[in-house]
Amino acid sequence: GCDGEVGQIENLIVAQGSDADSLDPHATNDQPSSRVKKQIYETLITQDENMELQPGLAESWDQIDELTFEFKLKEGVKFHNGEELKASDVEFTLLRALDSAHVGHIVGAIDPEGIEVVDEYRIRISTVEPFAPLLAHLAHTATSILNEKAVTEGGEDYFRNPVGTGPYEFSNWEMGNEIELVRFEDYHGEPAHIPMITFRNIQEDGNRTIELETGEIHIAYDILPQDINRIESHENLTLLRDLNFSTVYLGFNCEKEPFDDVRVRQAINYAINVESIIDAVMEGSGEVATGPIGPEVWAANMDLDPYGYDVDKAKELLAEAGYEDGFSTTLWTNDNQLRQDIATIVEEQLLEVGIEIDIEVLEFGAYLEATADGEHDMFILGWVTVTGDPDYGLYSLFHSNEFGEAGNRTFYANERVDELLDKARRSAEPSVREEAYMEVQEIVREEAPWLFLNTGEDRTGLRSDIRGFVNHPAGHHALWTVYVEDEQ
Amino acid sequence: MSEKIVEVKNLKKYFQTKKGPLHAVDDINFFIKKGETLGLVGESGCGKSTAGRVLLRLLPATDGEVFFEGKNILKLNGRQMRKARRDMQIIFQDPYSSLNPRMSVEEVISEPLLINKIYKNKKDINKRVKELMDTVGLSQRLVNAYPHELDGGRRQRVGIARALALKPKFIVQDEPVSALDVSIQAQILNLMEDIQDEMGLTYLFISHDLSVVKHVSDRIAVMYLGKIVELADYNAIFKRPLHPYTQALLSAIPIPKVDVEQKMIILEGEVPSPVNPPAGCRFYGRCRHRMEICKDTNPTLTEVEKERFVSCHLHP
Amino acid sequence: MSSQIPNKGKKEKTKKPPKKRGQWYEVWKRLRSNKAAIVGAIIIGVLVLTAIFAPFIAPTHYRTQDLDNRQQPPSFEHLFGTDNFGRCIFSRVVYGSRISIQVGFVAVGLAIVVGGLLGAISGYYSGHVDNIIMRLMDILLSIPGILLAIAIAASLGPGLVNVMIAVGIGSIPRYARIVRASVLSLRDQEFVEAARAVGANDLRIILKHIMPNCLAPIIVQGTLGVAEAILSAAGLSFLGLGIELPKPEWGAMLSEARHYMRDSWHMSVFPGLAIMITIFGLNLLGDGLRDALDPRLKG
Amino acid sequence: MFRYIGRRLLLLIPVLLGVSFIVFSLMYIAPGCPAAISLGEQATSREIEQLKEQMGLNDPFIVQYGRFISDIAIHQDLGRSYNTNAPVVDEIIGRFPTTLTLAASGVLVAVAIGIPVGIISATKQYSLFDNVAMVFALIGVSMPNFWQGLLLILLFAVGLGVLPSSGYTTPMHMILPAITIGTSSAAMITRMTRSSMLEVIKQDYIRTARAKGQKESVVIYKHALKNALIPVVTVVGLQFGYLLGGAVLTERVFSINGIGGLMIASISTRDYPLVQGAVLFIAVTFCIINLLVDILYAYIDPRIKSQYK
Amino acid sequence: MKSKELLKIKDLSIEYRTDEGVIKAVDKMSLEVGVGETLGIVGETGAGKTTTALGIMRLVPNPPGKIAQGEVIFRGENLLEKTEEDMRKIRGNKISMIFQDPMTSLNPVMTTEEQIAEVIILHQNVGKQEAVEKAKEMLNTVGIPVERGKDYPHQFSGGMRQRIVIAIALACNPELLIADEPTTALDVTIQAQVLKLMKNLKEEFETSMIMITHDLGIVANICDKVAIIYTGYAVEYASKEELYNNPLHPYTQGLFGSIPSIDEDEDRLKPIKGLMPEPTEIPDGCPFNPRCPKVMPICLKKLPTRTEVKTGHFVNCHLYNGNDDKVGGA
Ligand SMILES: Nc1ncnc2c1ncn2[C@@H]1O[C@H](COP(=O)(O)OP(=O)(O)OP(=O)(O)O)[C@@H](O)[C@H]1O
Ligand SMILES: Nc1ncnc2c1ncn2[C@@H]1O[C@H](COP(=O)(O)OP(=O)(O)OP(=O)(O)O)[C@@H](O)[C@H]1O
Ligand SMILES: [Mg+2]
Ligand SMILES: [Mg+2]
Repeated sequence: GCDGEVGQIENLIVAQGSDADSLDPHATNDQPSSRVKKQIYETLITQDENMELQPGLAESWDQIDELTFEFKLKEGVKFHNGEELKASDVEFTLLRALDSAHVGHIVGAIDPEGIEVVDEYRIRISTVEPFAPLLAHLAHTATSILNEKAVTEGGEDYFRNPVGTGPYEFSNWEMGNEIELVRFEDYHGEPAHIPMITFRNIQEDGNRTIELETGEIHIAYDILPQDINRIESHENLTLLRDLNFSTVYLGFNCEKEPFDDVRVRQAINYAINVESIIDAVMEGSGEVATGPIGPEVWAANMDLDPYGYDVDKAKELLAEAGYEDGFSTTLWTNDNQLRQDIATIVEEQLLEVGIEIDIEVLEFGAYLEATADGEHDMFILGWVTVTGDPDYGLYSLFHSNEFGEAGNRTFYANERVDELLDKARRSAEPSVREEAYMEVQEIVREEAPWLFLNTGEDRTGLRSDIRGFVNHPAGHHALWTVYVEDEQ
Repeated sequence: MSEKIVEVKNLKKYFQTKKGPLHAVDDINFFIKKGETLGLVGESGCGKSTAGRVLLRLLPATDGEVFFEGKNILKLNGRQMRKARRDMQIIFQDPYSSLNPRMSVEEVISEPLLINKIYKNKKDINKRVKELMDTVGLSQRLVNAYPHELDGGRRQRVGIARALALKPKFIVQDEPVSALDVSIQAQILNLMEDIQDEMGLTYLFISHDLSVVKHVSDRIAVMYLGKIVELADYNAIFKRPLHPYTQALLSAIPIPKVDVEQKMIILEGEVPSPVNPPAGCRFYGRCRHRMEICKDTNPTLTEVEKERFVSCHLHP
Repeated sequence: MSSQIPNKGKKEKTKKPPKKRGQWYEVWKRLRSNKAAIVGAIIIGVLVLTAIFAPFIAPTHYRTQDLDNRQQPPSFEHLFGTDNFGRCIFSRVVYGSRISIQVGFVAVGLAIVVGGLLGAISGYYSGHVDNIIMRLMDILLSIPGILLAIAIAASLGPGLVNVMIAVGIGSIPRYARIVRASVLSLRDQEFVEAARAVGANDLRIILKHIMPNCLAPIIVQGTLGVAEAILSAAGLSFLGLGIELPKPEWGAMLSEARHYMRDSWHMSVFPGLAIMITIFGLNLLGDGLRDALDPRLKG
Repeated sequence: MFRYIGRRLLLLIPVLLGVSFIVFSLMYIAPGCPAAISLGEQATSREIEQLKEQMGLNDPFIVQYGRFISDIAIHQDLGRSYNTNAPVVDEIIGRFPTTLTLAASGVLVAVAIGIPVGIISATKQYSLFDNVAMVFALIGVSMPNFWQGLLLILLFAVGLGVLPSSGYTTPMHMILPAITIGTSSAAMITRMTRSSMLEVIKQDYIRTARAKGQKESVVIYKHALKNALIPVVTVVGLQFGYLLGGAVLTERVFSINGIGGLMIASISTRDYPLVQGAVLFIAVTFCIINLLVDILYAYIDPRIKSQYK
Repeated sequence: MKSKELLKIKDLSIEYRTDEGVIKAVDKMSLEVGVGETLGIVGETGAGKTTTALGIMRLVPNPPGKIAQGEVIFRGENLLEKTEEDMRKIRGNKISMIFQDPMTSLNPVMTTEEQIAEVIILHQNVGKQEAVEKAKEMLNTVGIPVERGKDYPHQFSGGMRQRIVIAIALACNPELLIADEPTTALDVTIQAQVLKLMKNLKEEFETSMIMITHDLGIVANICDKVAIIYTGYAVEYASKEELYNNPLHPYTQGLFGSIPSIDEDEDRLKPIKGLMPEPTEIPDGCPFNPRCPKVMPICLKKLPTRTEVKTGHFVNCHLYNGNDDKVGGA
């Protein structure tokens, strides 16, 4: 059958490459945690896999004025501890989130004074200044609604006694190893199919594939590109591949010679055969990025021309910039296999145009610190537009207020870009925003503070009898819709 | 002949051990006359080697004085001491560990010359090394040999050559022959005697082998557990030992003759530990003549006859 | 003293003194008669030669890529096949010998110099100095070597030099202990006293009399230590701490190859074998040296 | 004996202080700020500053270290992880048994192989068995653990499909990792047992035993083995410690979530309390194992027993 | 010959094959020990004394050692032809041995009474309990307090350990006791204790004995007959009185000349010149020829044979071979 009857398995085993750090939405903002939290908690608003906003715990919402939204909560929603969801919980949650170092930025636009409980089921939320992406931010797992009583009772240990309103409730956590969730029987929506979920931590990427093959697990997240063929050709397995919100880029330090010259940056964009990188490093997965945000993000500019691989053009540009004999520089990356592989190829290809690169691999911590301080020449990083809204993907990265740690590690500054980003952020009008973002993307593409590499892809391996699973571009996938197809 | 070249006064050496201070040498007094050989005998662990080493300041003394040609060498500073060392040398028991396995015969013998900068050029040093090798009866072809290629007797000769290199006046011989076979032992003993006669050397000859000591010494000191119990002319000691320990020691040596009937005095028990030794006479526990007084009062070394010292309550 | 009687049993005594052949000659003689050690020495010899002549042996540079010919199985063109960048694995393994040798010897060299010095001071002067140094060593020893190396490498950041330092520091205590023990046993040897008796000062005694005699255990431990260092470094590389792209460190090659193991066995097998054979050779040589340096230990 | 154990445990304190100081310093001088790492690539400087203040990272080194030490001394608490906010002790307790099991199984494998093979090799010196065993022992030492682990997975999990490849949920899961981690130690123990046995067989008291008319097998197993095991016990003890550390690689290969992985992860996220906790835990374990070995020693060797007062 | 023959060694040769070459540690050795007799074997380091003893016990380590030829006839039976099984019944029971170094010849991890009891259990049909009782008796016999039976070897001094070794050797009341330099490692006063004990026990147990030593004093003290050996080769063999009063072989004479006398004054010792040859480079002919003051041309060529110069006094020397050249290699 296929219309949602209870699956035949008792326990859905899902493997990912790392254990959750914390199940307190305000304590961390890492993907493995979010994937678990997604099953436990709910947000006021949700985004479906097409990134359309859908009602979540809020049945409906209205924009009261430029700064304020009013949300009407669904009634009769129960937390896992039996409490009922009230507007006060929402207020509590948002205030707590604002205080959190980890997720503060997601709700940062909200004015703490401007949260107003209208009645038990109605709440108003205001921002300090007009902030168009607010609704998208409220769909982020970091704004999952908590129960005040549970949080207070949980105290310092709340992170391992999470209480939400979601379809699964927390059952057990063997730290570092696995987390067990069980179906929440009082769930306000359609109950989950499978009674129990176990998130297993299998660090070695290749091992997740092996475990999937040997039938030890049902779902494996983040399948290695190298294993794509293996799973796709396996008779009992299915591979789901979908583009996601991530973009991988090679940034130039635009304040430093020679990258302060736009021609040099463009030249490098021409000098690199991005397609060959995608082929060699990612086994062809994902897509060549033509601009700073990928097609899944709202208002992505799909008309941008890819630079393409053109060594002659690159040489020409370099010559114009006065580097006909090339130059030596460094390329930084952290100890991430993908980025290292990219660096390896970039190094080799840039030799063609006379640019000699020293690759420096830094440890993640050191890497973040050094790139924030602007010590680097070139570096490789990625960005995930978690909210699916271009503000998240463009503002931090290209606004000159956001130098360094804040996200703009290329130290790229362009007044027009700043102006457009500010405008789009403030405007409530989607078309105005869209237009602004389109222009930003054009400028950025032209001025090339990045070597645009690729848009990422989520690869989830499933046993073939698993149904109802869809990749969510933000990377945290819903599991309550999953069931097992009957063998008939 | 009666000039004292070495005089030891109240010399003490205690080692700090986990169990307490180990009285290796406990207040000994003696002197050595120029040109003579003083034999120092005693059983294993009684402190003979320690005495020899402290005397040469190879080990720091705990207390006491050592006069060499009138100077208290324990008070000399580094430079003076280095100078004094030229006159006082030592030959060791173990022909294996006393030579650096990584140094050739030539290197060993020339080391003292180099350190003390006796000669300016290499040729002179080589000449002197050859000379020394001749003196001790080492074939020239061995100059480049390493210790492991030599047998015990030859090694001991190398050790002797090293000791002679600086033309010392006084040599401490710490059991120089006890590791050697009898036939080789005799060769070395003869050699040392010849050298002594030739160079007018003074020896302190340490050994546990009484027959050897008797053969080489003019006077003999008998040690027991860090103390000298008897000291006298060799003849006197052998003909008429006074201390009960000396008596037992002498009687215990098997005599290689078939026609003499030997009466061994068998001591009970074994040498007690030198850590925190008893207050009284050190020999108390094994003595055949022990008396009440011996238990708590340590006898002192007294001259009971001319040049005859005994430390025993039987001979007050 | 020699016999006057002509003796045909023994050869005529030579007039000229024979060549100076120290203990090392004996050691060499013993080593030579040990087949396993010779095999080890040959392996290490070949390795060293490979490292020296890498550019002449390797058909391509270790970084030369050919993205169209990725993961090719072994062939005449590429004896060990190619990797995921189409680089010739044979060339990379050949160049990799340079890194392994460097890492092994530098790390152990560092450990020997520092550890040896500490051990010598500790052993020679005993007392408080000894106590402080040895307690320090205890502290270092109470963290398992690889973990210490990880901690050090992580705090210094990835890179081969840091790996060398990390691995080196981790094995300092071992050499300190060995040297200290040797010094302690040598300090009271009579030849040391003899040197003092002829007026040698501390410096001379340590350098001329004690150190040369500590050499044997250090050499043995050092040889085996190089093996361990290479393994540790490979381990660190495997964990991502030794990386210096695009240098062909064997451990890093293995680490990268693990994602391709199932399709392209050659990517992991050859660097794996390279490590194995190197360690094998060092162990054979180390064991042989131990037997040769201390014949008493020989079975 | 008890006084001896007491004294040894007391001596642990300065060692652990030293260890914690070294680790703390290492972490402190390491570039990269825990707050920034914890917040990830997409954090803002305001957030980082806020978190730094919250975590007390703006205090001078001595203050931070002092706080850490006083927390242990006063609250008997290792603090909470920067990353997860879980008590460090809980994080460790969650993973430590796994690592300990892994190391112990490794030692078991090593001893089960190493000692018998070593004995046989020694008693049949230069025989075919001896030669083959020694070559295998050498291969065991020479093969990088992680590579061996990967090969075992390929063979037994992928190829034959008889054993699981990752995680630790059932004892079956421990088989491959234990073999992986145990073989190099097995090799070490084999060689050690063999050479120790050969050494002992040459001793005078073995000759005495033979001169009594004792059977060769009794001479070997009664007289020689116990003496030969003395140095082997030290090696086994050391190997245990070494395996605790070496588990890092094996854990990685088999995706076992043990303390090694935790330590590496916490080092790279600069989770100071967790690193400290993990290292201290391992150091304590290591020291306790050493103590146990020393006690075991005394059991085997009466000469040593008399020194423990 | 005082009495019946207990042990007869005939032309015994033992070799060690080493990297440096073949060492003939024992070379055509012939000796006899009568019942109740004590034979002293005297020789310098490396002469082959220990090897001879091990040869009798058939305990020569193999490899590298090997008994090349000869016979060891004990009570009329050639031990070299016995099975290992039979040999084990003899060791520790009929023939036992005391080794040179008391510090190392006891198992450090077994209590003393266990070690004594072990040999009793092996050769006497008794249970463990009884064996331990007997072991205690033995301890008593050698003068060690019985309650110390539970102690380990390291808790005893050298002299006491040697007594424990003696207790083990005598526990089964052997017919022949081989003592390999039992007192060399001991101090003179302790040596005297041990020698006295051995003498007494020998009489009490009526044991024949081979006393290996390099000390002519000990031989004079305890032995009936003496064999002087040089480079694995018995150069002179006679009753003690005969040998001491009338040493014939130049080596024997040299030995006597080398030891300082305790009761007489001599100015100079008369040592043997030269050194022991390397064990792998034993000269042709008489091995002593390079050092012999009376060397003759024949000595360089021929190994002298055993000649009975007087009843019971055998010498291997060309001086006493008469002009009989034929006996050379017989
Ligand atoms: N460096 C040292 N530390 C501690 N104790 C020592 C040291 N050197 C010697 N002793 C102890 O001092 C005592 C005397 O030793 P010494 O070597 O002087 O004796 P000895 O008479 O020369 O003995 P032997 O005949 O064995 O050479 C012994 O108990 C010995 O254990
Ligand atoms: N296990 C062995 N391997 C090789 N050579 C040996 C071995 N044992 C003894 N030898 C050699 O055999 C010869 C005789 O040795 P043996 O031990 O019998 O002499 P010894 O007379 O007992 O000497 P010592 O007085 O030193 O005890 C010596 O040259 C010795 O080096
Ligand atoms: Mg001494
Ligand atoms: Mg012997």
